[in-house]
Amino acid sequence: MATQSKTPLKKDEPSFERHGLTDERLVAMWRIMVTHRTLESRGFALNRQGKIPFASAGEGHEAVQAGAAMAFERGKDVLVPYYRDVGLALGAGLTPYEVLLSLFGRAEDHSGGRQFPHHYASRRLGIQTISSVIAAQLPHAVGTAYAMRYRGERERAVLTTFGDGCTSEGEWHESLNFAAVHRLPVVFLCENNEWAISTPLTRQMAQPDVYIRAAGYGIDGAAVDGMDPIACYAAVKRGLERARSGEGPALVEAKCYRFLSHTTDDDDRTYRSREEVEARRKDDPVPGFERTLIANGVISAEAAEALKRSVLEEINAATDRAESMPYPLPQDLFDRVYADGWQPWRS
Amino acid sequence: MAVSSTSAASTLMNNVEAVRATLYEAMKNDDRTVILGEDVGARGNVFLITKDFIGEFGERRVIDTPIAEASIVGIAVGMAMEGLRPIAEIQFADFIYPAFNQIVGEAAKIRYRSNGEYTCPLVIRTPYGGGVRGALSHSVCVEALFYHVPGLKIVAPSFPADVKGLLNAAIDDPDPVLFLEHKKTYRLIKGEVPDGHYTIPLGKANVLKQGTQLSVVSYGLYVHWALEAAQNLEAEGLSVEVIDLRSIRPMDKSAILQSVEKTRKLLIVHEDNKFGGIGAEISAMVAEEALFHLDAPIRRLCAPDVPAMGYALPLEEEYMSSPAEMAQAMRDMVRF
Amino acid sequence: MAKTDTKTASLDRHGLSDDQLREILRNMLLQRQLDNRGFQLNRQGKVPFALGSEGHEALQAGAAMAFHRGRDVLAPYYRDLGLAVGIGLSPYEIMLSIFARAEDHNGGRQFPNHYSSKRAGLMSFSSILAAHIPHAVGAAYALKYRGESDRAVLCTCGDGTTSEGEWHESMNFAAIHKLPFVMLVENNQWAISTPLSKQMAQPEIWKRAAGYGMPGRRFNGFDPLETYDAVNEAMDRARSGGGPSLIEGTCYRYLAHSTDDNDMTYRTREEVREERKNDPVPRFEAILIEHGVMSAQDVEAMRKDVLRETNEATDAAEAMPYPQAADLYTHVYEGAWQPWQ
Amino acid sequence: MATTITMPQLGETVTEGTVAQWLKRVGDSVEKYEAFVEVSTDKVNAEVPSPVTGTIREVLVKEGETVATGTPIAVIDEVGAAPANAPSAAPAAPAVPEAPPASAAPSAPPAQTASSNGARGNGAGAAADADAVLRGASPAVRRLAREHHIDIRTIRGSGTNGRVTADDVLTAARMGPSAAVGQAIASAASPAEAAAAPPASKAAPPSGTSTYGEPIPGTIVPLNQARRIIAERMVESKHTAPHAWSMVEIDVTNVWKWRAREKDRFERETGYKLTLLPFFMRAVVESLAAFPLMNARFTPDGIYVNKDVNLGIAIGLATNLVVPVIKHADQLSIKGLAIAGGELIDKARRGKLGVDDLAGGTFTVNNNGANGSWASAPIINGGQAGIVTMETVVKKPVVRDDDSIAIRQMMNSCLSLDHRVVDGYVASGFLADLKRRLEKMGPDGAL
Repeated sequence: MATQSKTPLKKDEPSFERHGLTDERLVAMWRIMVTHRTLESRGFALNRQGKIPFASAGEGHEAVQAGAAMAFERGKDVLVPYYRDVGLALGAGLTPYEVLLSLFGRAEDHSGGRQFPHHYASRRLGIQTISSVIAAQLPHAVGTAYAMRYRGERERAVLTTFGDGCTSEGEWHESLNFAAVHRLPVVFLCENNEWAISTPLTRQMAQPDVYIRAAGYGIDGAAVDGMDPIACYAAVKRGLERARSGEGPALVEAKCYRFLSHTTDDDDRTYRSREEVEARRKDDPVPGFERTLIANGVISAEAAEALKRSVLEEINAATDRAESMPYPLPQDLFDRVYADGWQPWRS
Repeated sequence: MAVSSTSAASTLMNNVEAVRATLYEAMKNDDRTVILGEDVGARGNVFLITKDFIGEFGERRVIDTPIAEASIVGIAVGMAMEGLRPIAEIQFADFIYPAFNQIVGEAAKIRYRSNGEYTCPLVIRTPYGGGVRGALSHSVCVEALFYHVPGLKIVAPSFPADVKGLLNAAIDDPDPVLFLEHKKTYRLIKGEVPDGHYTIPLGKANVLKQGTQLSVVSYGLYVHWALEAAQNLEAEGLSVEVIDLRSIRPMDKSAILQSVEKTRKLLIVHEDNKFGGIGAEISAMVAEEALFHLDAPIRRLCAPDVPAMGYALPLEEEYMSSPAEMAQAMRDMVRF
Repeated sequence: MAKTDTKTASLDRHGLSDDQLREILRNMLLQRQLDNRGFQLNRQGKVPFALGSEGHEALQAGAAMAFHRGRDVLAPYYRDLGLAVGIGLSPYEIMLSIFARAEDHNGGRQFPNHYSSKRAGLMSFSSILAAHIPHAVGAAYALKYRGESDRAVLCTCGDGTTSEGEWHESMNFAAIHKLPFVMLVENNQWAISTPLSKQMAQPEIWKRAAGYGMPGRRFNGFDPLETYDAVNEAMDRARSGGGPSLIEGTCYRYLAHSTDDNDMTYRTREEVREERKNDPVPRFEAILIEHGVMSAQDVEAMRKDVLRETNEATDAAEAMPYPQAADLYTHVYEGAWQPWQ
Repeated sequence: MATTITMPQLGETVTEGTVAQWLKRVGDSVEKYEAFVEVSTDKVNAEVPSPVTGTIREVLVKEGETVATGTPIAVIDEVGAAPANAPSAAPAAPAVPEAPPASAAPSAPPAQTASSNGARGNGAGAAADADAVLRGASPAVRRLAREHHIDIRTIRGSGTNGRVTADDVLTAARMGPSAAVGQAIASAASPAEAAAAPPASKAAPPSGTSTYGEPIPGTIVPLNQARRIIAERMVESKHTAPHAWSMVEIDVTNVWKWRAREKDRFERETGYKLTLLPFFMRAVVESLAAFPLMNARFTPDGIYVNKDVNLGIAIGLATNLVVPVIKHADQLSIKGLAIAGGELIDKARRGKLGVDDLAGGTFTVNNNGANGSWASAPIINGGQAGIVTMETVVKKPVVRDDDSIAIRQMMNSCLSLDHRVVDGYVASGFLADLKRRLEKMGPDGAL
């Protein structure tokens, strides 16, 4: 029952099968990657400047997230991400300014400055609120998919993401199994970056491929090169289309790599070598895809430079603006515990 | 008690039938309502509460889940966030622990962490409590594990009419509600239940019996036993007031204080064990708010501080209180 | 659901002696008799609750034969009466559990069939599905950690339990650490009222083994000898450092889930009657007679002896005292237990 | 022997069962473990196997009938019962195995010791808490005492081990002066009964509430013994002694000054407060000497004039009143009267009054002034000729003999007399004498 659509994992040259993507969309996809990358380093920079207490990092995830985002249909699909999905959030419509509001924990932030950075939520964009608890979002994604199916909203599907470490959680298993039993419209996208904070994949599971577990649940499973945005786009698109057409859930595994430490609070030198990281930097998707686009005449070198500059300017402006915004007020602490006031005692 | 009752007529039922009738009404009236849990389908739940539901409402709305409590609640949370009105069932409260994170860490925080952008109108029903030879894994009280949690509401009715009114209120409620049903009262307790739709607001206690010499606060099965004990004490000329909390969070502070300020003595009776139990919060609240009305130390008659009641009858009996034990505690308090 | 042709049943003894074959049959007969006794005592109002394992006899008797007493560890679930008896618990001990007497291993605290016996190497477990599997994996880790290479952990569960997160977490951990652990799934098609089709989207649990990177095997749980072979192979691999296995034995739950359950509310008499045709007990009797391991009279005598033993165990256990109220307070912690110090 | 079969509890929460079908009829024989009846509940349908081998003697429940678990449904005559089966022969409570002798133990001492080790937070546990608390008054008692200006130590508790309850405080606050006289009657009329009264009131009704506690509308407040005696004596005195009443206004300005000058030193020296009472008592005993018929009592044989002057003082307590008596009051100075009175009042408040303290009164003084009363009509202590009160002291403009107007401290004094003993002539003479004596006292002199 489980069909493994194995996309060849080419490490030398990113593939250039467009999968129907126009030049504009290819450039838009790359812009997401550049914006993602710039915001990542901005988060770290602000932390090192002592301006924000914390930032998590998604460098190395740009390709998979930009690709998945292109397959995500804004206004229809629902995204249930995890905390490393800056690129996906941007691709789903979140602005750099909103990302920075989250980093600065300002009152204007979607969570009113309550949540950790990168824990976005936007009803408008269909991005569901998440916690930092690994795998806790997966049952929500499945429940959401059930609601769509229940209401017969055929054109909608749920895209949910997680890291390789998440696959060891009981809720991961329970969620895939339930989604499989009910053939729900949900795509489980594993951003396998080989590291769960300091735990390497080899200590996470006894065999290296997440996607082959799909067979045990009787659902579609596929692995793709997570450094190739087009391949990721194709795999996620296929999954979402199958889901929308009632063929049930899919498990897509994108093999990428986490270039930075887990967060600004983490120092990866304590558990992995510089050599390993440098070796993997060769596959860095951001310059890689830039080369591909230029090589294939999708964009000129000059236009690429201009795009990068404009992104930087946009983010600089967004940073200043977000930083100038006020914090939430102390009394905001008491808002929205319940719909009707928060006191446990009734009189 | 019955708010917005649309009918004067009533029907005699036990608590199982009251839950069943209310769920049925909810399923009938709102197709956003779905029920999910272990064996809620063909079996109609292990207590037959959802008997025949699957036939009438279909498998899409009456979902037999795999045995995976974390995802039963977690999936219901997702449904609620996306506009359904799920009623999740944990087959026995004893099985709720795998779902602890989904209830405490997720459901109770959805509204808060999204700053109101997402909400989680969800009911989690679960049978709890002992006196049914349920041993270590079919008789626990879990309320104290959850009543510490802001964002969550907890209801524990004791009478069929309250079951209906409060379950309706819980289903209408915009926030997650943990709805506790005492197994022992399921078929033991029968009562008239008003026909038609009505709700009882969460956080309103019910003074079951007026009295002047002692206030007894309880909930669940023990409400019935405390009432029986208090009524028997009338013959001894003792006047004991009995309050059924009905909901544990929010809790009816004024009902408790009014009673205590009248009787000047407070006895809290609950089946859950004493240390860190609901009674601890009530004691603290009364000490804070009404210390200078107290004419005797507050007393809690609760289960001993052991992990659970044993399966063998003597172990269960020793763990549980009895109406006689309650009566003696009441005598001691009144005469103090 | 294992279909087997009773007529031309072959006898692949997998190296088992006649005595061992007879022991397997006796275990099967004993399990069925004790099972029925539990239900009977409940219907007589003498015990509040009993669980049935009819249909699991072959699987459990065969698995028990592969268990090395005094060395291996068993982490069973509540439907493993036959396994418990097979690894050395006496019918009397079973009855003490059913009657919840003070002499019971758990001092009458636990539900019936929730055994525990250090002597037999049987780990204590609760009624919470899958909660015991991490424990079993932890035990296996301890065995490996101490380099006790001749020991392994046999852990059992039903098909429903495979949906629990703890099941997944445990399998994954056991695989990562190549632990001496055997996950034996007694797939009886029913989790109380939930059929396998609502438990998982594809019906073969053993297929999940690949996802964890461990060997998997499926076998006919109505055939005690095939069961023995599968469990023995997996246990040997575990003991010899070959790591964990996921093996799935197919059988069927003939009785309701428990004395509290009425299975006619969710499955048909016809289905049960159909499955009864494959009842492993008469089937194995027939095989042993057919291949001259026992005569029909021998089997009859064995059945009588089993009934006698069961009756004696029942009366003896019933005559034992309950625990005392004071026992409620023991073994909460080591030493004093008051929360206030 | 016969075995009664009861409806088994087929399921954790099941409370009743329906006999679906009898598989055996009366007279049929049945094997142990052979099914003989089919029972259905809302949880399960099950065939019930016989606990014994025998024949069905009786069928107690008809098919289709629903009975509570534990209800006998059939009787089986057992044949050749094996001893081991004996325990199971008696009717079994549902879901409860027969308790063989040894298993009766759960209800035996170990259980008690276990549950009374405080673990339950009741029984001995709470008793221990109580002991600790009894050393002090409860928060409610403290609050009420503060609100009513009452010294808790002066109240006799009606609670466990004499604990002062909130009701006790409210009672003390509510005690009217007239009750004092009633109690005085109780005490003085018959020493034995009188002495019995206070202890009786100590032994409060089992409910622990004071008889004087907040009355619940529509309920009867039960009588305690003190109350009953007071009631009897009141009626008796009113019926047997025709009461007459008279009042004088007394200028106590000088006495007041005198007292004011002496009271600190007096308290320092004696430890007792110096009130107006001893001055008044001194004046009373002097007037009694001048009017001996006021120190007498009516008997069928004639009027007996007492030899001694034993002055009773009405003292109000929380739950009752007592009237201790100063013997030979006529032989005591103001200081002596102050000390003797102080001792008795102290004893009364500590509940230490003995029979002798309460016996032998010949005349009674009642200090109503403390409660702000301006005039009162006390009931005579049976067996005496009269009772005189001190009302409250108030400053008033007074026209002096020289027609000058001055602000003086004035006090009314009321007298009730037994008209069988004396007439108004004597009584008014007595009052006038009392007035003159008091007004002569002070502002200087030795106590």
